[in-house]
Amino acid sequence: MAKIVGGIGSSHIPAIGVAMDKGLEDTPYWRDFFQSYVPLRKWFNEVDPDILVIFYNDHGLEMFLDKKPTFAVGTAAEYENADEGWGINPIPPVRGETELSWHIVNELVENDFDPTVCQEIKVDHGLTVPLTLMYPAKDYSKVKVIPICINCERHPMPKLSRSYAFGQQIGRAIESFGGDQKVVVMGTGGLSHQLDGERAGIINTEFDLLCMEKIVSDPEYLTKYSLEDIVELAGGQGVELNMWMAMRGCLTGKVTEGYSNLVAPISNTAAGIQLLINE
Amino acid sequence: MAKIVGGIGSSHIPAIGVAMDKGLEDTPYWRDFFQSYVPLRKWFNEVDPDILVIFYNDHGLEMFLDKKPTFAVGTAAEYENADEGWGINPIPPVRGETELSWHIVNELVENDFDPTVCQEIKVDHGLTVPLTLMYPAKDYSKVKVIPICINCERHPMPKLSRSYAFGQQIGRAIESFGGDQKVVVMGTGGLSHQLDGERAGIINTEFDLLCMEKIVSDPEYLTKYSLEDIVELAGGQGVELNMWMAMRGCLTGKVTEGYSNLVAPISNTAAGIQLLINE
Amino acid sequence: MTIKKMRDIEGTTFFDGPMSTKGYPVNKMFHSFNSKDGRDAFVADEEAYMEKFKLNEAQKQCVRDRDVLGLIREGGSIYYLAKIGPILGLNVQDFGGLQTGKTTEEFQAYLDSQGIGKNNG
Amino acid sequence: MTIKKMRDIEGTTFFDGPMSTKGYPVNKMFHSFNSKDGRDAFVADEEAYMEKFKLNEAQKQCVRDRDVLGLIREGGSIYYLAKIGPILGLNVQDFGGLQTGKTTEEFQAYLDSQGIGKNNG
Ligand SMILES: [Fe+3]
Ligand SMILES: [Fe+3]
Repeated sequence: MAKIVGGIGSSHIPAIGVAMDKGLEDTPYWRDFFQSYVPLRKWFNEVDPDILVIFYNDHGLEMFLDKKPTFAVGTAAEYENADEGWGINPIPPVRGETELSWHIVNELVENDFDPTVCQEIKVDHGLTVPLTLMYPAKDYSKVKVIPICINCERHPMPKLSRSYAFGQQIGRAIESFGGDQKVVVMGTGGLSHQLDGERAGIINTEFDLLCMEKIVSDPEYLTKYSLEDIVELAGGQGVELNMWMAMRGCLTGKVTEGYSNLVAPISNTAAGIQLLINE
Repeated sequence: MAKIVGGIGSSHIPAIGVAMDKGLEDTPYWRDFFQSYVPLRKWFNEVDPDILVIFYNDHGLEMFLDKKPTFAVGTAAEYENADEGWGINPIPPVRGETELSWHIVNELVENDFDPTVCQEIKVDHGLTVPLTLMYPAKDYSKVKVIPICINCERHPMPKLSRSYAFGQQIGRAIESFGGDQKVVVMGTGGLSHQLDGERAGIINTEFDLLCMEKIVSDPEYLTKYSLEDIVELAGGQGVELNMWMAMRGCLTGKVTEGYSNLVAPISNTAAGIQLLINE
Repeated sequence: MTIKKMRDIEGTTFFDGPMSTKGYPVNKMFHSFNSKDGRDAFVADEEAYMEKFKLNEAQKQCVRDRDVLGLIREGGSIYYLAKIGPILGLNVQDFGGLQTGKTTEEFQAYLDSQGIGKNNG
Repeated sequence: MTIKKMRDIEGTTFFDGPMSTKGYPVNKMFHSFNSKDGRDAFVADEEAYMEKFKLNEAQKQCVRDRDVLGLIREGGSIYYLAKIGPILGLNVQDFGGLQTGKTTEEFQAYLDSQGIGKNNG
């Protein structure tokens, strides 16, 4: 059976992509952030996963308001990135994994989730930045990626409890898939930040640290927060915590922390970096 | 509070639109079918609803496989119809109802449904044919329409139990909406038919009559059927029963049958026509 | 691999995930027949149009042969592939006949044999 | 009408359904800035481009004034409207300053004051 060996929490902001494009990793502003990926990548390279499931949100490349899914699951054999207007260079196409994707979709629908199923979508920086952080040389042609998109742009958004349950169902689906594939799941985005309004710029590292602690030991605890609570505590875009909850939901075994750091400010955000081992 | 006064089950096949375009309503082939709408329209005109919620499936106009929702809810102020290649004349734009639509979406997401939310979509014959059957003179400019689309084209599709629960949640949302709007819900499509394969042409009027009986008195009974059962019993496209289940789910009061008929063959289908009064 | 296999029902192909992966190019082409431009371009040069949508050779041959059952086997969904009907002057009864080895009249007679409710007709 | 009202949080506008209805034209315009063609067309003739997307007068005036808070009030979502940033040479710290009445340097200092984890920097 396929095995989920671990989960990674990571920021996905465009500025990271730009910094990598420009080779700024070792500048004072970026050094501590990129240093945090050294232990993550060491583990990741040793695992050398066959399949990478990436929970992300689409910031306006593919999932526009005309037809906006709450949850979308990619089932394509390949995904393209594209110009988003931010000045990040689009990355080469990402390989998909159709078989496991369809298995996940089947299990989701069988268990009363209502995903939008995507056979042809472009993936935005929410996915490409974390992918590139794992493969800085962009040598990701071997790994198969399953993009799973969660609405974080327009209320109503899925509750933390729903994203967690969504992840749990996906985890069960993966673990019931025949074969001996090694799977890593990524929850991307966050943590505390607010881009808009007179309150722009708030960061709440105390709350972020609480989230990173609870996500290891007691993720259910976090489902007590409504998204309005999250906005109040962690800023308007703090709702990207939903992707971390879905990632954590996938880890159905005994979960321990392999690495953890919080670096702020990275652009307008507190960037959480976390490795969860699933046994 | 808004009040759901009744539900209507109706076919939505393109051939009906073509027959109306060509004025064939009183020909031997069509007479019994169109006669069945006389009592329906009498009731409908007396009710003169403010809002019409139409459960339909999209047969390949807007919801293509590239990004295919399990459930999609329209929240736009207007919807256009368009050429689908079937030779039906596109109908003039349909008015939407943004406020109640958003209220429905809020309540769905709050209660662990995962709809795709549509602020700009084209609606296909699955919606326009039933609408035109209610307004044969196309004088529907006064009514506000909420399109709700269910995947009936590609497996996995929502189970009958899920579509029924989806309808129930929408019914509760509508009935909790402030105002004194009269609402009618329509479940469209079906009943038994199969368009593809060596088994094309099967119709099962016995099963259709059972469905139409149970949908009045005991809709839960029908949730015992898997979609594979439905395909076996009612043909590959018999799964459009999902829209009838969602419609029935909306009716949270005491439900009685106002009218019922089954006419076959209409094109390749058995056409169910049913009025359910909700008190 | 353990993707759920749908029930075996004679003469019936479930259009499920794997079929939808297989048939994506051909369904995308049929989907383009929503627009008059798409229909006209297909009529003008079928081969070039199929190439544009990257149909595989088996799918192309089924289109050339107007082989409906073959198209379904190659991942075509009836919802999209039926959009070729109006281009070829075929309705869903013609499609029914083509798939069941009947003439259109025989297929219509089969439908009629299952009829109900046409008392005033 | 009884659409759920989101919690009152000072300086924060929830981009919810009614806001998304109000802001649809302006967000659709910003969304078009994904493509170079869209960005170039906007730069070439802002007024014509806004008209094409049917912005209302209030929305147009906010665009003319580069009034970010105004755009949010008129239904703009930060996710889409930020795409005007690179066109105008503004990054998200500039946006932060514009919205909070700070210079970009002051806004950056505010961010820095909440910093953590930059020990090797
Ligand atoms: Fe983000
Ligand atoms: Fe249909």
